Amino acid sequence: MAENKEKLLEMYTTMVRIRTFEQKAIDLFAAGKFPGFVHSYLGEEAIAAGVCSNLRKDDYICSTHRGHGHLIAKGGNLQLMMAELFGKATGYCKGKGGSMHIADVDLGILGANGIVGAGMPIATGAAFACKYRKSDSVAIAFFGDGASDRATFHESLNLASIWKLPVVFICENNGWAISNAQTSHQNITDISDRATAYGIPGVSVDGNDVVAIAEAADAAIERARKGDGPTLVECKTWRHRGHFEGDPAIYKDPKDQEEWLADNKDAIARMEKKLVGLKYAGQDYLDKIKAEVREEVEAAVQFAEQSPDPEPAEVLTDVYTA
Amino acid sequence: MAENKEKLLEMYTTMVRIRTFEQKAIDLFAAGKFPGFVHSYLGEEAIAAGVCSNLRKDDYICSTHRGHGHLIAKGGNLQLMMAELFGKATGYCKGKGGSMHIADVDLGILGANGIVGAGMPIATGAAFACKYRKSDSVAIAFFGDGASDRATFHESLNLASIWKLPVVFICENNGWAISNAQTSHQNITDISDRATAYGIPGVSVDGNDVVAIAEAADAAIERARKGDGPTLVECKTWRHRGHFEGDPAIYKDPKDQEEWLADNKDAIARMEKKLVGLKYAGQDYLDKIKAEVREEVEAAVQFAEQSPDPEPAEVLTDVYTA
Amino acid sequence: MAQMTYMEAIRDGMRVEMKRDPGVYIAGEDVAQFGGCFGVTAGLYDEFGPERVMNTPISEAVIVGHAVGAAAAGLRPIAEIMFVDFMGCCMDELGNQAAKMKYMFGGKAKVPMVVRTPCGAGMGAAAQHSQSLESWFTHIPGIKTIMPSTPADAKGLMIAAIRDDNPVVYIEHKQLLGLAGEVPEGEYVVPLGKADIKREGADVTIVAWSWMLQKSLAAAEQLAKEGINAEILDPRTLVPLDKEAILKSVAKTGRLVIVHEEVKTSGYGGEIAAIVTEEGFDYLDAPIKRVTAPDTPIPFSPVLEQAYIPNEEKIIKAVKQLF
Amino acid sequence: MAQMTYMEAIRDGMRVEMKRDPGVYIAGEDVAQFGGCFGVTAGLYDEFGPERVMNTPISEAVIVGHAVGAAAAGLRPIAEIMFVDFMGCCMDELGNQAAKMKYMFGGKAKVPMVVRTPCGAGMGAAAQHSQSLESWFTHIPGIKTIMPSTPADAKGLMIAAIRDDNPVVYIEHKQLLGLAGEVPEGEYVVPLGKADIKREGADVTIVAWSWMLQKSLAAAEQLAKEGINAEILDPRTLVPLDKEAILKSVAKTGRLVIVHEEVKTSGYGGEIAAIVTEEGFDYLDAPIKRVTAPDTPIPFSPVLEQAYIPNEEKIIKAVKQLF
Ligand SMILES: Cc1ncc(C[n+]2csc(CCOP(=O)(O)OP(=O)(O)O)c2C)c(N)n1
Ligand SMILES: Cc1ncc(C[n+]2csc(CCOP(=O)(O)OP(=O)(O)O)c2C)c(N)n1
Ligand SMILES: [Mg+2]
Ligand SMILES: [Mg+2]
Repeated sequence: MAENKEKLLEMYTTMVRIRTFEQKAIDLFAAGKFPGFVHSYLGEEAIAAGVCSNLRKDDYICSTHRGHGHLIAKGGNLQLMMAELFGKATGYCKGKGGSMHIADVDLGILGANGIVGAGMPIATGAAFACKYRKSDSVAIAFFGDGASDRATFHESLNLASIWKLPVVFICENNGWAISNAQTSHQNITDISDRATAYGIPGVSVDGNDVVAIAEAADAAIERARKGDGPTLVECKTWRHRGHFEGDPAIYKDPKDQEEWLADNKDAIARMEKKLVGLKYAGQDYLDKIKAEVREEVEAAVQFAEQSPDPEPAEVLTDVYTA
Repeated sequence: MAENKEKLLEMYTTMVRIRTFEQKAIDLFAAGKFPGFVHSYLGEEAIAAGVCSNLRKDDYICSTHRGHGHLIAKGGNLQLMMAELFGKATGYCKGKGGSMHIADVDLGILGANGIVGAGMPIATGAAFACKYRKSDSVAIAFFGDGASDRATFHESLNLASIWKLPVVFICENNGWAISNAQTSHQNITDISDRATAYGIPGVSVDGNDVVAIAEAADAAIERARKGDGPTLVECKTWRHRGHFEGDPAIYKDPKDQEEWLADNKDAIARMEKKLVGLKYAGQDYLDKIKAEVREEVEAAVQFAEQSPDPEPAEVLTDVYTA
Repeated sequence: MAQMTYMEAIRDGMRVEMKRDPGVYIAGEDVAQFGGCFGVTAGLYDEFGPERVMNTPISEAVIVGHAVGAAAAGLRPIAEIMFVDFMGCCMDELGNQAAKMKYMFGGKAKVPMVVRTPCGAGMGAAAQHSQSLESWFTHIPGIKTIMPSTPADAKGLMIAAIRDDNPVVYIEHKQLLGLAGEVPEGEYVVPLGKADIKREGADVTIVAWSWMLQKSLAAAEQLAKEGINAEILDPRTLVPLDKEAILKSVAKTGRLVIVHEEVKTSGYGGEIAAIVTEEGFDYLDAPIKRVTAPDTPIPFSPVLEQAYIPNEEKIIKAVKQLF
Repeated sequence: MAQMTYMEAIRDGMRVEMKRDPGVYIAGEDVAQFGGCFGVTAGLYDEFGPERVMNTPISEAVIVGHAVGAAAAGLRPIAEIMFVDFMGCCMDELGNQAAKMKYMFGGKAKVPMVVRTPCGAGMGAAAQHSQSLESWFTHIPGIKTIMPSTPADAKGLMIAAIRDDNPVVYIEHKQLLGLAGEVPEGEYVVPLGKADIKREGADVTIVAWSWMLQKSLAAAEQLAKEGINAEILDPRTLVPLDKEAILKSVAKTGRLVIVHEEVKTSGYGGEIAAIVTEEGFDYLDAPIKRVTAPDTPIPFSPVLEQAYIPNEEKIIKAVKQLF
């Protein structure tokens, strides 16, 4: 895979797209453009980009409260996403969902989720549907280190294992569950060790190495497509920001923070270096990508800003399917 | 411990008491003496007897729907238990609980439980209380192989581990969760392997060898008393009966059933052989114990039969503490 | 018409839809060869095979949670929760996921799933195996809640529930499983949201469902002998509720008694009473009475359990108090 | 009397009891140094140390479940669930364990524990972080349910909740956290089960709690200008409910409007309406009105959220319909 220039550039672009979108979202939230919670994905871009680089449109993902990155990587439309953050009628959810509930069922995106750990059973069920229909589609559940302590982690991995479902559990271990360092909420180092409890493979990879992630995910996804069942993949990374925007994250050691944000750790900086090193791209080309993405994001903001609010009467619709 | 004659005889007697009580309960239920569900502990006597042989009155246990054995081993009063099965006013719960809710808080018995897996969080909390008060008491959670798939297993073991609580998780792997063989509800052989997920010790022992169980539990309990945290102990055994009385258990392979009930597997028969072999007791002495226990159980039945029903107005009391 | 029990009717409803629609499957604890704790799914494993009737581990959260994902991905799961008492183990999956997905996604999802679960006291199963918790589910917008009281309704509502494109909680009563009655063959559908007058009468309206509907019918026979002619209205589906039918009946009788097995406080009877007080105040000639279980857990002892369960005597007494 | 915010008052209540009773401790997600998602426990870790203010993993079932065991073993846990919306993750532990233990054990257990949790919409937190689910808890015999609407009540009810020997769900409203008011110092106890007339009036009774109590007070000011003098009754504790106070007020005014933020169907307003219809029918000069959220999940967009939340305008309109 390290040899596949096109794929590497695609993953790079996806990471840049996520980072740019997230930086913009942070600024817009700080400027009071929309309410609610914004959980930034900054620093974790490699995971969504690496994993989703292996997915087809007919594969499913279940995302989290920190979901923008997954949606973008699965092909989500930036304009519809941004409009949703703004709560506009043109947003993915007509303004009814907001950041924590963006979804695009047609793209197999079964939603961000406000409930920690809630995506795992849903992905398990989507994977069941894939198997039931005898397709070779798969489902991905993204979730955090904190979520790996929840009820749903245990029940989902066990069921997926016993039913041999085509689902890959991607644990984004960013070191934190709000203010709790991983060491303070679980007594293990590698969350992938939890795979033992279900008799399924578990691997841990550098969560800031998009190629390593893509490779590990590829193996797990291929295993799933072949009917060999689920895999637990842990990606070790770092949450650049506070838990949500507005959290100053004083509980972080500034040294750790500095280390993780440095170019030799940051996923995007590392990828740039690699692309340049492999001569797959010059810096100017990468800058061009960034500029294009910036424009995309600006266009999304413009779309959102110019979109109308929903009609108040819309509060009553979409509760039931007729 | 194999050398401790008194303890061995005590554990033997406990096993006999459980078996005799359970056989009686089965007959009484079949005779229509009381309604509801009776989940028999026949075949699993060694676990309760072995584990509780290490416990003090100020230790806690949380039991299950299959709870009679645990209660007897922790010192529960047979008359009050039997009266409760009959739903009598003199029963442990004044007839309000029945088989699935017998408790004796004064003896540290925080109840049988009708919800599979519900005892684990409660035992975790009782263990927290022990630690909080800086006592060296411990709590035991009994639960089945089926329960090890539930939400509460995961959350309890993780919390107990991270808080280093004096709790021992005793998994009674009797091979079945109602009609589901262990192999069909989880993809692992040794449930003790699940300890890995929490960074705590896990051991598996022969669940029909009361001495092995007592030793494994002793080690885990001592570890807990010293403040070193929880342990997961799996005891591999076999449910002699159907899931509940009335279940013909046609899903069992008769060969397995025969093997497990044979004298070389059955915990009580094995213990008798051992006691006689070690010359700790002659068969006549063991028969005397059995006869005494039978009388105890008969007395309990008599007590229950002669006890009054609760007054209907009692339905309204005991909802709140004033 | 065939004569069958309520249990057979539920099963027949599932069978009809499983034959018609290959996307319908059943998952739950011991639902396959074992046929479920009460035998409701017996035979379906043999008929439809291991891919469509599947045992799960004891994992209520993922039983309901996986159904959400499977439904959103196009299947029509029937998830069984062995007792309604265990719904506390999967209320997030039901209330925050199944119920809200469509709305949160701006209408762009469909979650056609049925959660089948038995309720009710009467077998000495005590506090954690005897509850009736319907008002919990009715308090969650996005969910429909169904409680059939006869074999025919059990079948017709099951088919409607499976065909419905929304999450439906289908609550069957343990004491009704053996009740026999006429049941139409084939694709018999009882629409959701249509009440049924199970007995006509002019003096008082009794709204009751599930087991209490049967008890109310028995009470009505007694009352008739004493000259009180009760109309027995079975809402059948609590959400959607056929408000109009209730208001119409009360307009006729001027008196309303609501009977349910749930505990009184915050039971669904309160909702019905509130609706009638709000929208049918002028029809009322007397206070609205509720006959319900008391606000206590469910006791084990048969003596206490009988004192707990609403019965004919209490229904009759409540009705008479209105005259 | 000190001036403090509702949030400070909650904290003060916990602090007073933690000082008085060494068995009281706090456990929940991020409650220690971080001080909780909304800062309610800020400073308590520093004051009482790591053994009494403890972070947990994200494990709601064992947060509530462990509290049951700790309480049964003699402690007085205060368990925090970060949003009431997450209670679906621990309803078994609350409803089948905490609530029923005493009864199932024939009275021979005591489960003194408080589950603290914030509710309510108004901050654009959408469908899974904005709910009001009080009627779920009030439907569980064995649990008490408290919803303070002022800083003084927040403190006094917190102390009462901690001292109570039963499981108590204490629901604080996110929109009230910053509300300031007079709060008595020291061991100020507001007894559970005593309503409070927050405004006297003779023309109509408005029963409201939590944030809606404040909105009702504002509405009453407007109504007064138009010559309608509303009595505002704050039940403060939903279970136990001060039925007598409600009936007495309705006896005086003859009119009742109930305001709550929960969705309408099976909300606790239905229970109150049913009680008054059952026991105070003759007092009523007009239908009972409920002003509630609609039967929908909670939308994100501020425009929609404002349409969702009951407000002064809707309260005023409902009141006027009774005249
Ligand atoms: C069931 C549940 N409990 C608690 C929360 C509150 N909460 C939101 S995010 C979060 C931390 C999640 O940590 P992790 O899973 O590691 O994901 P991360 O935020 O680090 O991406 C918590 C506790 C929630 N939303 N749902
Ligand atoms: C939460 C919950 N789910 C399901 C049940 C129904 N049920 C009662 S016992 C049982 C099987 C339990 O298996 P296991 O834990 O192995 O215990 P065993 O019966 O073998 O002792 C089930 C499914 C229940 N009581 N509670
Ligand atoms: Mg994290
Ligand atoms: Mg078992």
